[in-house]
Amino acid sequence: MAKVHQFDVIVVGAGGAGLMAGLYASRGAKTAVISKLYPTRSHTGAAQGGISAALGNYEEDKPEWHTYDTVKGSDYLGDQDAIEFMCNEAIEAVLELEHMGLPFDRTPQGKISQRPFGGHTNNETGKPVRRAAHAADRTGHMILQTLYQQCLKNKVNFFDEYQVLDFLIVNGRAAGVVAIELATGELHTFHAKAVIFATGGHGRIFEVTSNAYVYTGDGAAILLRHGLPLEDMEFFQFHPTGIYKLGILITEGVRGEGGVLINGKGERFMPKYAPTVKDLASRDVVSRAIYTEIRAGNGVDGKNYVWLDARPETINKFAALDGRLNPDGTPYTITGEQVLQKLPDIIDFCRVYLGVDPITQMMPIQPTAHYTMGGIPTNKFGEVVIDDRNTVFPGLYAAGECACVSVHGANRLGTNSLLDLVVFGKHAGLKAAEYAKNADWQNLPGDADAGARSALDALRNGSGKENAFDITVEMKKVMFEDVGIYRNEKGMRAAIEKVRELKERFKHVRVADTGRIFNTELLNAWELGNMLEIAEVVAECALNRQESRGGHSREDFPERDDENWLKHTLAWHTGGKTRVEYKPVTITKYQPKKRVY
Amino acid sequence: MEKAKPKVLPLNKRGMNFEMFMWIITRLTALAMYGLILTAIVGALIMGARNQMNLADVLRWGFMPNNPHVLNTDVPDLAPWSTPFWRTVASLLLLVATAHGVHGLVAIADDYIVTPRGRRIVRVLSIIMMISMSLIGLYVIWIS
Amino acid sequence: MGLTRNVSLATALRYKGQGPMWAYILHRVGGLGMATFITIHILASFIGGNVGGFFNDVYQNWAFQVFIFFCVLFHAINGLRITILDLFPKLIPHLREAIWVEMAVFVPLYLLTVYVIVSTALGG
Amino acid sequence: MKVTIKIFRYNPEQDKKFHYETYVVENAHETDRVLDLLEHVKGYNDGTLSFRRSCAHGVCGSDAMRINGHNMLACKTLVRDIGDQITVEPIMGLKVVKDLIVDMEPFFDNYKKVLPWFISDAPTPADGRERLQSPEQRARFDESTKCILCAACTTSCPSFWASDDYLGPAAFVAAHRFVFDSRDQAASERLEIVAETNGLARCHTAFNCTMACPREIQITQAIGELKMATVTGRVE
Ligand SMILES: Cc1cc2nc3c(=O)[nH]c(=O)nc-3n(C[C@H](O)[C@H](O)[C@H](O)COP(=O)(O)OP(=O)(O)OC[C@H]3O[C@@H](n4cnc5c(N)ncnc54)[C@H](O)[C@@H]3O)c2cc1C
Ligand code: HEM
Ligand code: SF4
Ligand code: F3S
Ligand code: FES
Repeated sequence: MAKVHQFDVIVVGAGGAGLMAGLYASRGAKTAVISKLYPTRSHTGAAQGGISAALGNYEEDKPEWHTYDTVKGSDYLGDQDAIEFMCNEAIEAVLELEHMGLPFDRTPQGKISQRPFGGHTNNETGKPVRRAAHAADRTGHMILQTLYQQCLKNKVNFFDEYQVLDFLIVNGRAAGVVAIELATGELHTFHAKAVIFATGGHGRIFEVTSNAYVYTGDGAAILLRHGLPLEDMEFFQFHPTGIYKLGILITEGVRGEGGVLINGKGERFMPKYAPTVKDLASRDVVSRAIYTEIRAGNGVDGKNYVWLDARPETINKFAALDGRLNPDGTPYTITGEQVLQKLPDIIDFCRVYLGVDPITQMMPIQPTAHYTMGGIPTNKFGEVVIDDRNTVFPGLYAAGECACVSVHGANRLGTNSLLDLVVFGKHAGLKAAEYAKNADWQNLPGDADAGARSALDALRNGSGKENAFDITVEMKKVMFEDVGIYRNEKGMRAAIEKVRELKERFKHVRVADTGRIFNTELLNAWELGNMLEIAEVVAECALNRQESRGGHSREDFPERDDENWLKHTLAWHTGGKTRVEYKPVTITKYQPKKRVY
Repeated sequence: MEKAKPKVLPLNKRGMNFEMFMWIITRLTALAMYGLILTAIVGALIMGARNQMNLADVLRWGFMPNNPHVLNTDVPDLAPWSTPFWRTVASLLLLVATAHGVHGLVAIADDYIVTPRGRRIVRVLSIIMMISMSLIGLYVIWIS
Repeated sequence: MGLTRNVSLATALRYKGQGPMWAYILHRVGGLGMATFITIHILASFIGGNVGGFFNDVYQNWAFQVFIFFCVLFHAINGLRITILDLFPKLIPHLREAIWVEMAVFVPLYLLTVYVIVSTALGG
Repeated sequence: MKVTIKIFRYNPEQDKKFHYETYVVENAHETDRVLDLLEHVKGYNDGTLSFRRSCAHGVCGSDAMRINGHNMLACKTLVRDIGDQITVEPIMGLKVVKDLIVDMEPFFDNYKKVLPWFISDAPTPADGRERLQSPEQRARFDESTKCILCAACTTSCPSFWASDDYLGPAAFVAAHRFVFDSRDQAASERLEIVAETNGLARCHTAFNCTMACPREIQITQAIGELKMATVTGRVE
């Protein structure tokens, strides 16, 4: 018999969203945070750029501008009430982080320093505005550390290295989760009144990704299996500049400083695709351009990468050609030392992983799968909703990258994700604690952990004909190629076929490790099961949406189609079949118009 | 503006304890030993040891310019070494080096003996050792 | 469950620490060596007689001298380096360079010492 | 290229003692990370091989291990830099649970001892805005905010090998982060904790920590500053 624990609120995941939820929930209810990693290992720690809020510490800025930028960035698919809510809460959220001790960088006056970021503008002049509050180039790291520290201070209960395998529903309400303790292989049942999922994204279904190994979509897949829908799964953000093959992120800042993209023929190609802003076009546009070049055979050596050139002489040459000027009107030039000073981390990554010194050599880059816009549908209080009328599932909450509020719509603006974590993490925590105060305990069945147990047993008892590692590799490859940056019907149909075939083959997997202690092979196989499930839904939703919008670009439907497709997708996956329905987009102030930067 | 943090924490609020006190004492005694040893060697040279340089002798003068030590060396005239000044130099060096050395042994023991009981024993033993070594040394310096 | 902490002396010495780690080990050896020597020496000369005589013979042995001079020289020079860096933590990033400087002082001095000791021993 | 990788293996459910297993990875590339090789071995040679990993680019701190005798992150160490004969062992001084996985609890317990969270009784500014801090004050503790708690430092420290009661460099770095933050007011409580018998005095500047730190934090300097703070009381 598994061990049983009882908490009012259970938070699954200890990234920025989970910790924030845990912190707030624990103020009003007995709370535990369960995470398959030590909390400080969560992927929030990888975020570099910053967290947006209209603090106006350098120049005038307003939450309304932030709201409009986000709506526009989302290609009008974001729900405007939620976006407005988030952007209004942003200032308080960032200040609260500062009050918790987060070491933001400072302005000369001692205030929180802010930097410009793609898509964030002064709505009156159209010029970039400094909105991203930052702590060097490790803002996410500092948020993660600070929140974890606050949780320790407030004595939040942690179950570190416990992987949640199943969600328990009794009488149509959340009743807890089942998790495996990695160190012993024992199953634990967590009986709870409210459950908050904050398990992060699923970028690992793609071959080249900036995401962590643990981004396998566990939370989303678990709920999907229980007959709950996922929202907007076709929208996935590809960041244009990832290190070739490794996918490690190279920030937009490189191009901001004047770096340019060069194809295999040695030509600068962005002017073809974005004549005015060129290399500084938005993420989806640049990713598409790179991929078009590669498909046209203009990749370097016929391979699927191009160059990012940040050598001072190149920067200066093109800056002169473009007539780029400094603020004081003199021509823009840069030296090697200045590049080093402005981009230390990127240079470190390149030196470590490529053995390339960006000051004297070009960097091989290719678009990398970066951010999950879709996910578990919630309202702006983090409550999970399960249909087009936004019916709330009692006791179930979600926040962070695994959730879809939706504030990012079809394309997320940089720095809005960290904001999303703290704002909606907090509200999910508050709501869950409030709910737990009034809700009754649901009686757990005696065999609460049967589902988790049988899922693992299946992996232990497969015929052993198939190797899980092969399946993983094939899935990632087909998803990246056919459900990646450019999508078309033929490719996606083939991908769906392939994923279904892989799912069949997956049934024959048998893990070699029969042990209980840290059986990582078993859990990796279980995660593969989740990824296959998610991959299929992603591919089917993508095939279903016959338009191009934000991160979703169809070659066969290259235009945005507001008439037919200004709506969210809800996808259910039961009995091996995906069913799609739609949910209207909430539009308050801003009517959709063409998106030009 | 918020309350400024004190620039210097008061003595009882800065974590100063036996270990940290001895930590700084170890460094200060190290410097003191350098000073005393140089004094002793320079003194020996002034007092005519120039021609009888011998490595072992330098050590003897350096670390313990007491009578028996000097007796074993080729210094022409022993008398100057018996002055209170040189006896004091020798005594200081003795006390400083003993404190330094004995605490060094305690520091090493602290790495391996971690139970509070074990540590108490080590400290008691070290105090006994320090006092007895110092007394023996002083006896040798001043009496013989 | 689990294996012990897995740090035998052999494992510890296999760790690829560099100059600073070896300086730490040798400093400890030197300190211990001197402390043991001085303790025995004082006790022996206090007791005197046969025992004292025996230890005196040991001191005369050139191999012992090579060892104890190492302890003294290394500990003293390295100790000065430690003291300076500890009192001025801003210098600690240059710790490895400091060890090179220290070596530049220690090695010639010690080689000279060994030469003198050995040639005295051989020359009678 | 061909890479030979020798891995420390220990399965607590079968073995009394650890042993080493050697694998040959045929199609390795010189830009492969050691982590990639481990994944390869796990995927194709022996699925039971266990190790921790997550971010794969040196920012989460999961995969500190001894590679060719030196503590490093497997995801930040490339074949190109260490050659084609590779030995991988778990970090030292923590109990080995399975293969390359060690019991991290004592490490995190030590971290938690130094009150690693912001403490200040001063009311937040009346307008609800941020506490002010000059860029210089912020820069004072910048280095020590970089720590990812990977334990490479603590488990490379001879004092920690001697006994794991030693607080260890990572905990000192955490203390340093707050002691020198102009906004924090608990410097004396923290200094009292790090100065205890198993604390600062047991650091003998062996420097292994600084050289192992994948975030290139000047750990020994941070420790030195804490030591001097206990002696002089200066915490600026
Ligand atoms: C390289 C990179 C740079 C980025 N830069 C920025 C930026 O500059 N600005 C910005 O706003 N956003 C940025 N992002 C995006 C942002 O960092 C992430 O979207 C965000 O951190 C996700 O946080 P989270 O709390 O939802 O998930 P995570 O922080 O990943 O946490 C997931 C948690 O869930 C746990 N978990 C998962 N599955 C299970 C399970 N089955 N059982 C138990 N626990 C489980 C994990 O252990 C982990 O603790 C970046 C992302 C990347 C990859
Ligand atoms: C000029 C002479 C000397 C100098 C500069 C010196 C310096 C130092 C310093 C700085 C330390 C601290 C090391 C640390 O904490 O890491 C130390 C430790 C020590 N010293 Fe000395 N010392 C000198 C002479 C002596 C003598 C004469 C003895 C023997 C009696 C001695 C025995 C020790 C011991 C046993 C330690 C502890 C070693 C350890 O913790 O690893 N030292 N010395
Ligand atoms: S100080 Fe460096 S080595 Fe130590 S835990 Fe932190 S990041 Fe790792
Ligand atoms: S290795 Fe250890 S001894 Fe000090 S300098 Fe680092 S903590
Ligand atoms: S896997 Fe994250 S640090 Fe290596």
